[in-house]
Amino acid sequence: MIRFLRQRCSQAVVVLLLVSVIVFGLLHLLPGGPARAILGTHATPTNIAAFNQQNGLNSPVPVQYWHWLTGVLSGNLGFSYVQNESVSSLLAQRLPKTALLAGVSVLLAVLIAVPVGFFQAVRRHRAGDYVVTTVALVLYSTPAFWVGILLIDVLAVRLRVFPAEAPQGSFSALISDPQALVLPVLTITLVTVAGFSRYIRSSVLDELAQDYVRMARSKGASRRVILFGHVLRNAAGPVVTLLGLSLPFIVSGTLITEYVFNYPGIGLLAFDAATSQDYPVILGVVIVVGAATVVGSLLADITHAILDPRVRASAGIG
Amino acid sequence: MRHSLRLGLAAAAVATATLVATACTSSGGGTGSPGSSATGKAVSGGTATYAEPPGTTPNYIFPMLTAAYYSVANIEQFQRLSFRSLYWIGNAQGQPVVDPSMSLAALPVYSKNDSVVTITLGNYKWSDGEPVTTRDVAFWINLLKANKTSFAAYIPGEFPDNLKSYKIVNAKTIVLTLNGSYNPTWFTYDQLSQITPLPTQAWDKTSASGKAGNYDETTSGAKAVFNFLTAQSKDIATYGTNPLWKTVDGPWTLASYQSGGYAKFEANPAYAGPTRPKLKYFVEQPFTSDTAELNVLRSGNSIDYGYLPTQESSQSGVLSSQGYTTSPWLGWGTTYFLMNFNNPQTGPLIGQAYLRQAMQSLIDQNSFLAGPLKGYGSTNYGPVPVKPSNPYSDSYEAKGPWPYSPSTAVKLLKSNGWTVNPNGASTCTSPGTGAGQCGKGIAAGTKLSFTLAYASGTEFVSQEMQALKSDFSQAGIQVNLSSEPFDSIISLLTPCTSSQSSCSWQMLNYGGGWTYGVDPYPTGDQLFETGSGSNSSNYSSPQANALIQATVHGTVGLTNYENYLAQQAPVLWMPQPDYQISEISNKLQGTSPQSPIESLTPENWYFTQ
Amino acid sequence: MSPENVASVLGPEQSTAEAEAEATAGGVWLRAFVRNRLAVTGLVVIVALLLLSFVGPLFYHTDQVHTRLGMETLAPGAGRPLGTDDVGYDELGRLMVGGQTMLEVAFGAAAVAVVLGVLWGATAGYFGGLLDALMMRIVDALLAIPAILLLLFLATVFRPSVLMLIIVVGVTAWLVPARLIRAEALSLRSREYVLAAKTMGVRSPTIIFRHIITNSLGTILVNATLQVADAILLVAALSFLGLGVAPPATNWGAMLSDGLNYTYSGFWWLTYPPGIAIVLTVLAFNVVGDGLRDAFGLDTRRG
Amino acid sequence: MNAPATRRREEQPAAAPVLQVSGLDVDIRLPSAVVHAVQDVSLEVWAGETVGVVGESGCGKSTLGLALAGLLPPEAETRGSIRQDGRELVGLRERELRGIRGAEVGIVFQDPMTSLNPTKRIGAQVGEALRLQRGASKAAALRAAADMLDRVGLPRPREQLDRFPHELSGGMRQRVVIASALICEPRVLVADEPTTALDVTTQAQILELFDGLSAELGMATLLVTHDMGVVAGHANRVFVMYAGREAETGATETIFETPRHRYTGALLGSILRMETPRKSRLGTIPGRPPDLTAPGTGCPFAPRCTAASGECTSQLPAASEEDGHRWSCYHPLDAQETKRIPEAQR
Repeated sequence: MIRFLRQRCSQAVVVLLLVSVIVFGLLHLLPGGPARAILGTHATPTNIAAFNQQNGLNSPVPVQYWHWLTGVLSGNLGFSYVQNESVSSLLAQRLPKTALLAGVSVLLAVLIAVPVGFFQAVRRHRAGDYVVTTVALVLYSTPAFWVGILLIDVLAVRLRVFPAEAPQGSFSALISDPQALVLPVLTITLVTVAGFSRYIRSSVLDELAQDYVRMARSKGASRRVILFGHVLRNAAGPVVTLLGLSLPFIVSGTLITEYVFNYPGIGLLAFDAATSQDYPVILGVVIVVGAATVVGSLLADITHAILDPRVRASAGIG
Repeated sequence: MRHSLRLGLAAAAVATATLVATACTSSGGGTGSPGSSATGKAVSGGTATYAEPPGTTPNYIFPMLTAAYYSVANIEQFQRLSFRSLYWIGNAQGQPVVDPSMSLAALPVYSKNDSVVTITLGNYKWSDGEPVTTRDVAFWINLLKANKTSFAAYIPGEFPDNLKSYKIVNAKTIVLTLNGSYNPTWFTYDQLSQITPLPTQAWDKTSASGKAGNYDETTSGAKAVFNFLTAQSKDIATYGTNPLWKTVDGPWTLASYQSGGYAKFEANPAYAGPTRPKLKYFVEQPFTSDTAELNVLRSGNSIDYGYLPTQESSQSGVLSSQGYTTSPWLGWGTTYFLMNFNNPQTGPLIGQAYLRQAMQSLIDQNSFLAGPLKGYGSTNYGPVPVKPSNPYSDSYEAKGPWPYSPSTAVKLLKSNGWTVNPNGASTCTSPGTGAGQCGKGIAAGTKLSFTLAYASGTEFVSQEMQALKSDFSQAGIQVNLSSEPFDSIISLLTPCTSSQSSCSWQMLNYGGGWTYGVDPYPTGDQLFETGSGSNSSNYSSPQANALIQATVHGTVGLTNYENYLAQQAPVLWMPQPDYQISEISNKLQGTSPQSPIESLTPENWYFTQ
Repeated sequence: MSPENVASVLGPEQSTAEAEAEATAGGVWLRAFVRNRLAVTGLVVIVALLLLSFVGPLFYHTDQVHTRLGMETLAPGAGRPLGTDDVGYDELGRLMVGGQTMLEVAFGAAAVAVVLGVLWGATAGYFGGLLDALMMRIVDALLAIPAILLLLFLATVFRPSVLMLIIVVGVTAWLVPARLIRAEALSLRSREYVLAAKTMGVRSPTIIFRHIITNSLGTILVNATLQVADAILLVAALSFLGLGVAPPATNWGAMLSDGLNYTYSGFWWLTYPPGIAIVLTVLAFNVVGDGLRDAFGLDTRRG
Repeated sequence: MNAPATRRREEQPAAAPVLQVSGLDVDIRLPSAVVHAVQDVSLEVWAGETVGVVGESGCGKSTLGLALAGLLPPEAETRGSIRQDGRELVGLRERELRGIRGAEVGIVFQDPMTSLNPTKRIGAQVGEALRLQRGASKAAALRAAADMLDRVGLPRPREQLDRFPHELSGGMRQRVVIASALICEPRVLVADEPTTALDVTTQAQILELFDGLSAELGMATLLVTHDMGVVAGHANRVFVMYAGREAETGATETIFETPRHRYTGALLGSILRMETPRKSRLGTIPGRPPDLTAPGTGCPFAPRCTAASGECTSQLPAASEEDGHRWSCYHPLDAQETKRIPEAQR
């Protein structure tokens, strides 16, 4: 296990470094380079030249990278001239809100998708499976923003059950108004459940086809014992891995949902930043989400290893 | 999405969207002003929530702001709630004129052939109990003199460059000596209205822990104070708590603020103006999109003062049954889009007045008004709009010299050496500079084809541009559209010469025009004078320059200037959309009139039972 | 029931018999696919949408160049089966034009993604070792960045056009195929015929193309199908965020989000046709992809 | 744990077989076709006796094993009769079958690598049947598991309880599988290719273990295999299956010395071509087993049989019987032909 952890963690560090290289590369991809990114679109060529001089942007690229990286590691993600605030402070305000939205949605998605996926697998190729599969596929195929707007149209405007907008203001205002979280959470959950349940269905089907399931049956285990005593834990491994890997997709869904519901999280931050060409913010979000994903998949792998002793044993895979 | 940005001059001048007239013919503030039909008893207290349209969120509190932050959202709808300027634009009839009762000072007195100005302050107080004095005016002037290039509204040659000296006569009277004679209207409206007295006793310092002094009296001290206040203003997270921003002379104090533009104001009990706030709180809430705002409006009552996206204006009836009143808000400005006179390929074409006039004749303003704008706007054929009602516009602009007429356009082209090729590209078949020929710099075979980049995100702008492309094809003028985010469009807006790569754009429409906020007296000295900072299309006409100078230095009216520019079409005039179609809760009263310079005065608002 | 499911139910014996029976008939996967009614329906839907978009305009002529203000947002009626849009274009004609853009971008992006991913994955998996580790860490790093963020960034740097969308979406979507093909290549490279080719001195690129890629065709085809579906959703999301193609060009995503501006005005013909077109297309490609995967007998959890 | 087993044994009249199968048909419905996997099979196994079921891949022998253990998939349709100690198993509901599986009928599968749940500890897996069938406590189940692991010859059984399957070698795992199948001391044990995945030495050890246990517990053991060598050493009787049907059955010596069915002969003959008989696979008989979805009317082996005549392809041969030796063939092998099968194989 120790060896596994060491190996997996060093892998994660390499990936994180590569993420930083990519972000740094993006910074340099911009017309006008990092100076334009940092000073904003209103910067004149003179401003840019002065900035480059001042910040050593005329030095060799590796040196620049090192400076930038040490800056990022010490929490300096730059300043947003558009928002008039440092990127790290913006992220600090917005990140908890997105974490809440995505966290609740994903938790809910898992809580729904696991039984649904199990149900589908057990009822494979019967009416119940077909109905659920169809619903899941249709949801999966519908653009998230449309799902959100249809929900608003029906539940907020016509029936007036839930507010059409996420709570504004501080984080505490957010959690003090759980009603207003319902629709955004529901949107992400619906879109996510669709993908998750399909995956869990296959995952459980794969497990059900395993010899050990037949072996358990041969010992007189009931379906319940087989599902919960045997299959659950084995199917959980891939599901946990899926969770780790789907973080970026969930962030994408969250971005759209935040836009639809006017939810002040990092997705909205990134969107505003993109439309106002506020590059320090976009790149800040990219690096934070990237890091979160890497850490997320690391945690997922560790959890997988805890669930599945084989993984622990075969450290050094892939 | 309306972008009520007013960008200043320094980097990329230009202002934008909004304004004016309404299709509705009612007087003043449009239809059904809620204030006029009070339905219940006024109560004090409560929180009124105002919806900020996308892209109009405040994020800068120090009133002496740089170009990047220079916007209606920051000035008129944020800073002015707490920090009042010497002269308040917008009277009780919703006209863009000074309202002395709301101003910190009485109307100035001009003497010595309009070269000396005497200003007398009224009895206003800071929230810490100190009176607002001429020292506070001098504080602003000192800061500005030392840091003028950092102030977005600064124009070389204008204030404070045109100020020779000032003299504090007493706590209430200050005398400004100018470097020449100026049109008093212009000077009051376009120069003095920018002066915002600042609390010397609280802000004249160089560090948060330092004591306030008289640092501003030296240039280096003034720079240090400016840098300190600017740095504080960049610490957005402390807006709600920083004691600096709690010393206000306006009716509202910022109580809390979230990045992204959420602002909560608390009534300032010490406000000494004509109307004290009845509401306890005033909240500005940002929205990502028009749809998001409408969703909220449709689904409940959390917005007291919102707006209807133009394309959904048919929802007015439904909202009215939900307890909202529709009230078009007319802004003071003009709408147009730009053609680049210095573009190496198309500059010579744009330089020809007949071609600009032909294009102006192809803009079907009435269709645009009836279609994309759903009637919420008015035709606009020149730099000075007809609406809201104002003392400056001329009847010539009411119909304009170039109303929609494809046949006029075709005639203009044919009579100037072009072979018109409808649905294709017309070609120049008679080059040369003589009468009836294409004109200077236009070779035989030149085709009429332009690229037009417009700001994405506003439904009616996108509709107008698609229709315009279609209409232009009737005279064989090809327009290739591309839509880009607002900010990337305005980043191109800077005067350029044909050799610069930044001059590669041919036509640009950021979806607005000019809001007369900095310059409520609409002289055009910033827009159409050769070389002026916001003359982004690089228009240059000696005759226009002369007409503009006459409005600034003389006492001549605006008529000659505005009519000449309407006729010349240095930009393509577009119908003027209303600033917004406000939807105001029937419970919220006192909201009329809506300010022509788009400021908010929630101190006049109150809830009824 | 798919063959591998039969196999799992029956254990080794019958599945062998079954598989052998099928093998004798030839065209194993084609037969299995055709037997999957859902997948065939999906294929029919795709063909129908392609015909609608690319062949439809030949029979149903509409003016998609000149706007008709005054004729905007008209409800469906005689001569305009789906009404008109917000500048007076015929909505059905618009649906065809938008479908062309959407499908071009989706197919193009899927092609870019698959080609890039296959080359990358096959190379990494075939050579293995340090090169593989490095190449796959790069994939991991890129996967950690949400595609939509990357797209938001790229879309502000490059102007939106069909080609730009193809490249940008393709460039963010190649990671999954890269991973899949790499896994295939890892297992294929130790096969006897690959080893034999190696000892005979066949050059690596040749082996990668002839053996690794050829033998991964099933995986590639399945993934390409799913890539098309994902690209459509991504383009729709981008259009919603205002980063689609410029008018008068359009795509279903842009039409849908334009229509959503009129949600409360009740102009259903502006949202449902493009919306349903998107859902149907994505659904069809997913179903076909699943069908192919079953037909090829691939691991259900991959791709 | 011995008490209930002993009681059961006393109740059974020694004169009756533990397992009695008669006229068993198993059809498996696929969307495209019906596989007639087992057709008209009858056989008996007595307490302490081991019957070897042999045949090529696809001959239905594993399906037979699954049918006996009540583990057929829902797609399968069973007709005929399977009696265990006189109780009819065909037609029982899933719930009732559950009480028999593991308790009365144990099964050991081919691959010990996959037959164990990778995420459960050995002790829990071995003791599972006891907990399910007898409601034993966790501790009691673990104790019994350790005993059973000891009996199947796993070294240091107590230490193994907390280990995971991947920590064990293949042979050890198969012992674990056997232990978990036998923990309730079932009356019938179906061993489906129990040694195929193991190396030769381990194979021998495991098979000896079976011999010992079936005698010790008085089980009726069905040893399903394709390996004639395995059958030769470890089965009392042999049941040769072809295309889902009985081809020939009888005492092991009889089958090996005087096989009558030509398929049996071919099976025995095929061994000699292999250098190491124990590793022999049956795929070396020319031709292919028939398609079980469309059985013909004649002898299923006819297409591959060198002696096939017209009647072979038109009608199923009736069974002939002689001292418990039964075969279905129109042209049974005679003594001359039998002699050509080398002595080493008999």
